[in-house]
Amino acid sequence: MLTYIVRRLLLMIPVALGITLAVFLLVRLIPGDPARAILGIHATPVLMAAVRARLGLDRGIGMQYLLYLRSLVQGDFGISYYYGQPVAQLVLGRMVPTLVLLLYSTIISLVIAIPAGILAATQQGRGADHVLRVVATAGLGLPSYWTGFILILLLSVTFHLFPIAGYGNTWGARLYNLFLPALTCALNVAPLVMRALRTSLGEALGAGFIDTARAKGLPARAVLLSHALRVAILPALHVLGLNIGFLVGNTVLVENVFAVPGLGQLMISSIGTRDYPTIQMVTLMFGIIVVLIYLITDLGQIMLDPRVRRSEIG
Amino acid sequence: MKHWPRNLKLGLGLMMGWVLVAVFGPMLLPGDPTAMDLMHSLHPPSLAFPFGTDNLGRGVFTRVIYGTRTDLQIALFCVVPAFVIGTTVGLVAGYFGKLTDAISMRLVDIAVAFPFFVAVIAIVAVLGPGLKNMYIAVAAVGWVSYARITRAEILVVKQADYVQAARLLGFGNTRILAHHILPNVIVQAAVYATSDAVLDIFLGSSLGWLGLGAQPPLPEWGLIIADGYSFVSQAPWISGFPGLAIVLLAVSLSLLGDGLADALRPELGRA
Amino acid sequence: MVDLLTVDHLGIGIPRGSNTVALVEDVSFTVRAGESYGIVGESGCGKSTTIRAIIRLLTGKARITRGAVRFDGVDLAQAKESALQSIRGAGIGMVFQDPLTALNPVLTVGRQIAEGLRYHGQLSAADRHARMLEAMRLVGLPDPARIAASYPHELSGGQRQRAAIAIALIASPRLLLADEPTTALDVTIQAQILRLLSDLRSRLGMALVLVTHDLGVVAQTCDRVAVMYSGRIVEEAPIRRIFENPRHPYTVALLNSIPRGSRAGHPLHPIAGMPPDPAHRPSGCSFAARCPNRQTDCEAVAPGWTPDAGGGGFACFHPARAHAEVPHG
Amino acid sequence: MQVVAASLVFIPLALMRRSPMAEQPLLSVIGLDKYFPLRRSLVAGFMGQPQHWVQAAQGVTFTVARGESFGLVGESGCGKTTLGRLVLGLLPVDDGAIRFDGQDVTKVDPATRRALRRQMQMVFQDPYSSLNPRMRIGRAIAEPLRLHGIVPADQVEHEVARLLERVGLPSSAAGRYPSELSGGQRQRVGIARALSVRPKLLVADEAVSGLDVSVRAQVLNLLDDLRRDLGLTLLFISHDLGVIEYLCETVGVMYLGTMVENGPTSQVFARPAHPYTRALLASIPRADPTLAQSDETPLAGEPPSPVNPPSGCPFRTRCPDAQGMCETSPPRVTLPGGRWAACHFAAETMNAQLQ
Amino acid sequence: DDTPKRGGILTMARIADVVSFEPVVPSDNMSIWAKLLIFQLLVRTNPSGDGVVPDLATSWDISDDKRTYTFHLNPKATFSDGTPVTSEDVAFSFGRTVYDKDSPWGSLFPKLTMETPDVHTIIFKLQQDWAPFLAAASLHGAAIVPKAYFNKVGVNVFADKPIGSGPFLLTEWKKGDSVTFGRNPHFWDPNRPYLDGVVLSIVADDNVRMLKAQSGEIDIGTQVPFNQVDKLKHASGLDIQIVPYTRIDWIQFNEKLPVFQDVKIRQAINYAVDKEAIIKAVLFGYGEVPTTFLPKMFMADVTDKPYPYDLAKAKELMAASSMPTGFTVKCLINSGDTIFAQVAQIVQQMLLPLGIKISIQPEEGNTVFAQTSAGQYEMAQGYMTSDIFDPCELVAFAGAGDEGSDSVWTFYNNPKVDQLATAALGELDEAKRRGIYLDMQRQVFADAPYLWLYWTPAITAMRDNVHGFRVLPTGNYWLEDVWKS
Ligand SMILES: Nc1ncnc2c1ncn2[C@@H]1O[C@H](COP(=O)(O)OP(=O)(O)OP(=O)(O)O)[C@@H](O)[C@H]1O
Ligand SMILES: Nc1ncnc2c1ncn2[C@@H]1O[C@H](COP(=O)(O)OP(=O)(O)OP(=O)(O)O)[C@@H](O)[C@H]1O
Ligand SMILES: [Mg+2]
Ligand SMILES: [Mg+2]
Repeated sequence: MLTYIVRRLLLMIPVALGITLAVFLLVRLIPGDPARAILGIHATPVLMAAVRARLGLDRGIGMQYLLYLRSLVQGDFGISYYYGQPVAQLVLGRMVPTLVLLLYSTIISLVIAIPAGILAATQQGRGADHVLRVVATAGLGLPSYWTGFILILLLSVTFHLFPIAGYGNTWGARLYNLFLPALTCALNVAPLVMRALRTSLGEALGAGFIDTARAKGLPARAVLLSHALRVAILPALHVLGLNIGFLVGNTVLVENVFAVPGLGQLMISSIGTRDYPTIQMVTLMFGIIVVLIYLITDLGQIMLDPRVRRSEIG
Repeated sequence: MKHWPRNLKLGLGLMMGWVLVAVFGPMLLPGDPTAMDLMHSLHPPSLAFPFGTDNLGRGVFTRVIYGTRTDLQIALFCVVPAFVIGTTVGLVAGYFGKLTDAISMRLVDIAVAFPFFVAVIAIVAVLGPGLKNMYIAVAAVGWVSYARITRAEILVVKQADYVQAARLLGFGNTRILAHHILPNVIVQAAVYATSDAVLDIFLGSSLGWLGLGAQPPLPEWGLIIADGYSFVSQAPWISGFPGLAIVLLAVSLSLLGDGLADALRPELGRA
Repeated sequence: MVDLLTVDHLGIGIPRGSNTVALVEDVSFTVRAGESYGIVGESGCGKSTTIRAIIRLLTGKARITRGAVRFDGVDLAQAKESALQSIRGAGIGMVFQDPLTALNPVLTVGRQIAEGLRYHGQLSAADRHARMLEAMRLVGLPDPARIAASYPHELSGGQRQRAAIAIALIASPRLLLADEPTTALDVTIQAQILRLLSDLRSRLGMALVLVTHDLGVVAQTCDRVAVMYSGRIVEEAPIRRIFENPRHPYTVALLNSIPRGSRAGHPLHPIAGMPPDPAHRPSGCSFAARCPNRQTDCEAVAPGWTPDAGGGGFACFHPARAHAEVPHG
Repeated sequence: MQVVAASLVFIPLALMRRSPMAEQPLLSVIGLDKYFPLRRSLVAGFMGQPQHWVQAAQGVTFTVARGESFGLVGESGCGKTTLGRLVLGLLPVDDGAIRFDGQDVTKVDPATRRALRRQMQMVFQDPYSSLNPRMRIGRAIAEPLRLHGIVPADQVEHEVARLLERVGLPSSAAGRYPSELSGGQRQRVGIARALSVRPKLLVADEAVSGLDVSVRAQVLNLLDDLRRDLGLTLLFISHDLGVIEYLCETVGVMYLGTMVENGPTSQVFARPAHPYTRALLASIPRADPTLAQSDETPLAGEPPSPVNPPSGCPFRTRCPDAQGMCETSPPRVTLPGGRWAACHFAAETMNAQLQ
Repeated sequence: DDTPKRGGILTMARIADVVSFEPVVPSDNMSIWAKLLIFQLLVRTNPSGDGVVPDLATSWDISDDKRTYTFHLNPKATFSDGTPVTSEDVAFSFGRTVYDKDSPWGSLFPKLTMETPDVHTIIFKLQQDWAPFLAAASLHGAAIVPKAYFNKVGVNVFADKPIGSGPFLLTEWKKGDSVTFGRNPHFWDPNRPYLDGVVLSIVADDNVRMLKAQSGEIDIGTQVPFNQVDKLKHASGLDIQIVPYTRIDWIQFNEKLPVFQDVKIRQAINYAVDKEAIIKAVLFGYGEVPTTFLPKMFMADVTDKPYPYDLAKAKELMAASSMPTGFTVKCLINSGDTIFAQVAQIVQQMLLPLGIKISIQPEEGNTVFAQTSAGQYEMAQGYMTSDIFDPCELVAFAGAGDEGSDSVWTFYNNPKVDQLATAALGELDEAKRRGIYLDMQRQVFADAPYLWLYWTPAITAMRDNVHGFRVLPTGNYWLEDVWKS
């Protein structure tokens, strides 16, 4: 297991390098001048040249990348052009809300998707199945900022069940505050998981081992939960893992609506201010989050699936 | 045709309906989707304005109908390039394996590491807002899924006896790829494309909201929703109807996808 | 011997559109306690459907349309799900065709075997574990403790099939239904499994219904055998009679298509044509179209059951000639 | 056609020295080795852990005469398919030679190999995966005809109908998709497709294992007819001894990547010389209830892992007669009747069968 | 009950985060308005936006030649770390504002010298006549910081952990989420502030910010979207405060383009656009048609309405122009700005009768700014607000052609305007100065380098238990008088 993780982490190195290069180039291609953004309306050519020199923007782009890599290795992510502070400090502070939001919405997705998937799979082709599928598709297609706001109107404004937006100071308050944003994200992801589960559970229920389980005289519930679901959950989790990128992207929007001080909000605002070091690190962090989540889901898969366990780790 | 699964027939029918709306709807409607009438702003739905009007007095109905064109276009232009690039890469990587495979899969790994949405936002920020740049951004990152799907399928199909048979019969690689492998792997990608299209419409409307996607006054559902967003409680019809349209299109597409998947199963399975 | 299982005019159908397609029609047979009963026939003739119907584990939308399945005096065809649950496993054990898919890939083999006891009787976990090891030893699985902790994919085909048999046996059923238990296996392993089934039967006094398409397997394992064709039993007889004096032309044809020895001595006589689609069975004898003995009456009505002296019977108007006496060899 | 295999000498060098004028075998396989690398992790590679190999073929040697039907038997996983694929050139060999029609196909240039390969075709075990599900039967058969210009373009359709007829299918089948055919019918299509390029050698890998008894009989008869009518040579791979006994004049018995016994089928089956062959024959359920069930106890245990084959005789771990000397490699014992077996006690075992 | 009560935390939601508490540099409103809670100025803008009132300086003397300004500092004034405020600190702070190389404010001040005869007195000696000196002294960029602390920690730390003598002190800054202020225990007035603290949280989404105000999750929501004002006015427990604010919005023309060198075309456009209609449709009536190129502020009081909606006249001008049949032009707008997107679409329609076809080019905000300030645009969205009440800052920025900004990069350059602007700076007589500015504003308006659209007020939603809150014309708010009941 350990060697497997080590191997996966080693494989991440070229990927991480690729990410840094892509991020670096991408950010440099954004039109607009950070010097001007920093100085605002008071920009004069002299002031701007000074700022550029201070930021190292006057060097060749290759050199800039090498310098960037060198400082990355040293754990130095640069100083935010906008806030004038170490980016690392700024970005790391924003990771927590985003990670919490991600985890939270993953849990909510599963809480929604698993029963719905079970219902749809066991009722396949019947009324409940059709209704669930239409609802799921609707959840998939609607923009999350809009559903988020509708949820606020419904659950916060009309029924006063949740705070409207914000993050909160204590963990309790945060979990309470983040419920709606997490739900909003989950509404986009749960349908994907539900559909995957519906298919895989449908398949699992038709598999030979289900007959074996029933032939043992197990009650229907035990057959469903401890046999069919155990197997069917794996592809569903795989789909969840594959769509983490989508979920992560979604947080960008949702954080904006719900005023969650996370990476997504930071990303949008630093694109606005051409805060290169910040954009670089945010995107890098997003990349790392996604890669790590892939790793985690793969590990989860391995833990849950003895078939992969051996072939992958061997 | 008579053996087509019900989902497929339904999905195709609905999609055909959408295409008809997109093609003929604007011809049948007298109104201009961008013409403002400041005297009639924020009218609730009525006979004259079936879906009401927005704050600039434009008929939401007219805009939604015209928007069908834009949104079908988004679905098409986002999906097709990603599909073509992705399946080609997947095909080549999966079939030839070795170095080609290793290189393209590392590329895929990198592209996958960027959350799709984040990457699209970043790229659009680089290229400038607008649908055209959104298409470019989606193509730049969206091919990855197709490449993965196709490659995974190929690795299976490549081993199939009928491909081995084709080799034995002395067919060249191109022929085997085009006639024996492609038709059998493309389907999974096509099924995925239907759900990808839903995702792209979602993306389009979100980018519209961030001001990076379609630009006013272009009638586009996501943009109409965004326009109506600030009026949700006052004039819910502005964002409600295009929202409904998105849901309906999404349902049509997913029926089509499910139908395609159903249609292909019995053929592959053991009859 | 007592009748343990009586299948009585069983019909199984599947709804298609507004009508029902009959997969199995009018199947009757009896299995006595401790007996070994074989069902043979080509692929698709309804063997699996028939024995799945016995413990009501039909696939898809297939349903019992008529008839009764009496086990121990209970009509399983009418029984409630709860009643079935207590009979499955404890009264009737079943081994499914494919050992690869018959085991849950994500659960340990031991757990899957022991699980059968959980809902039958009140054994403690330790007792269940002991019984599990015992059952594994019984089916000849080496090193039970290790194998119990393994996952199915870590076992060979033969080991998996043995595990599947252990699952079926753990609650000591009086009847074992085995659906092609050896088709997926190597011959040497097949021989092991067949030997095992015979041993178990004589040791535990358990009745066996063995479904197969391999006449060789039936010949070595069963006391009586039913030949199915297109959803019906066309002939039933004690094992030797079937091989030595087959009466139904289909049985004759089936025996003729088995390669025995080298080509020179035994030319193969395949049956021309294909069995009818269950949805479009002819009104007369289903085999008529392929039958060398076919006459006009065959196509008009389906032949009824003709019992013969040896306790079996056949459904044919123009059967093969009966030998006066079964020769001994 | 009478078979000459019995007169061949089973020594590779001698075999190669034979003048080409003499009845040269169509196929001779000499000392063929094939090992598959077992996947290992990157880290393990870094750490210098040894690479494991699956032994799929080891020193396999045999010849198939023109027009002969050679049967290859053995348990699942012993390397039969691998051997078939090696012969067809679908897998690269690690060592050894495969002479087809006098040329070593492992050493020819790719173009020649492509041409040679067309003379060897394959009928696959699984009739469901051997046909492209999205290609009509007619096209599947016409494609090679057209591509290689085997018949003039305007006669392709006619040829397709002829081939279909040859394998006992109506010409209307050309318009169907594989999913519309039964297993036996598909298998015939596979045969027709293989015949389309007019091969000399047909490798049938478990070509009838998936079929019903009656359909199997049809296909067996068909293969036999083809062999007689077209002079085809057949390499028939199966684990069904009944079928081999019926169809093949010569048989090779494989165990764990090695060939353990080879000779005329009737003799081998009547008096097996290798204990594994003996066990195999004893395991066949005979469709005759009057035959007392063989009292030979079935082989104990499972076949050993090909990753870790036993030293010496690969069969010794399951062999009832194994002795200390079996830990050294068994000799190839040449037996009367053009037979050999790889066992120290081959002669004794064979003679014991006489009683 | 009108007597202020002590206690309570005021929560206020704004659309963006503070960038920095560096006292001089930041020019974004979120930073400016937040820093004014912790720093004192020498003097500050009065609520009516036409003069100054005491802050750190309790009184001041102006010499007759108006070249010497003597400020008397509040002796009780103390920084939140307990050190008293001295004239030394004032001189240090002003020194940075006036002379520092990073300071953008140098041009607001004349050449001057500072003297600190005692700890509570500071004297500014101007080297030239400089009418707006008091206004300049009220600039947020001239906030008073403790010299010793500043020099000790350096500008970067100070920007993150500032110390001032204002009513509040910074207690926590959760970037991207909220800025929290506590009461300054050393504030010179022991009775004030009434509040125990202030939380400025960030809620970028307009809808959500208003819902939070409505539900009482926050006390004050700034920047009420225009379309919600009427609705919120009727919301229970909520007061909507609408006050004049120094902001003007426009679409600017790039005069490097030949078409826009033609004043007739610029005027025609100004006539052709019905600003009333825009204000009604987009701002829901919460705006005014500007009568001058400056925001609605001190001395920006041209009362003749120069460009009423008059399509006939516009057509006439157009016909007489260099492009009588019209032309096609691109207009850069900020892609995230939904209000302006609507305005642009309306303008687009309204100019069609003149044959002017606008293609709207939305770009991400920074790109708009970058392209505009580089002069690479044809038409562009723009707006400005003033940091001080005196027009001199904006006149230099948006009217004078010889200053750094080339009249907001319109490249509008009328020597007469420049001349008047310079004259106004040195004109010490207020009436005369007003006259000069009036002339100048009329001139700029006649030259029409912009399409002026509207003046907008500051609209704030606040709970009805919040008392004493008022947004000043400069956009900021002093919270020491605010209390909650
Ligand atoms: N759930 C079902 N839905 C539709 N058709 C079914 C179903 N179950 C069985 N059948 C059909 O019923 C017929 C009998 O099938 P069954 O599996 O009983 O045959 P079998 O004799 O066991 O064949 P095999 O030897 O191939 O296992 C077949 O034609 C099969 O296609
Ligand atoms: N491509 C491959 N990579 C690694 N190992 C392989 C590969 N192909 C076959 N093997 C291994 O080589 C051995 C021989 O396999 P092969 O398929 O030739 O056996 P077989 O005799 O045809 O078996 P069966 O009767 O099951 O078809 C097996 O252990 C198999 O797992
Ligand atoms: Mg069956
Ligand atoms: Mg094989």
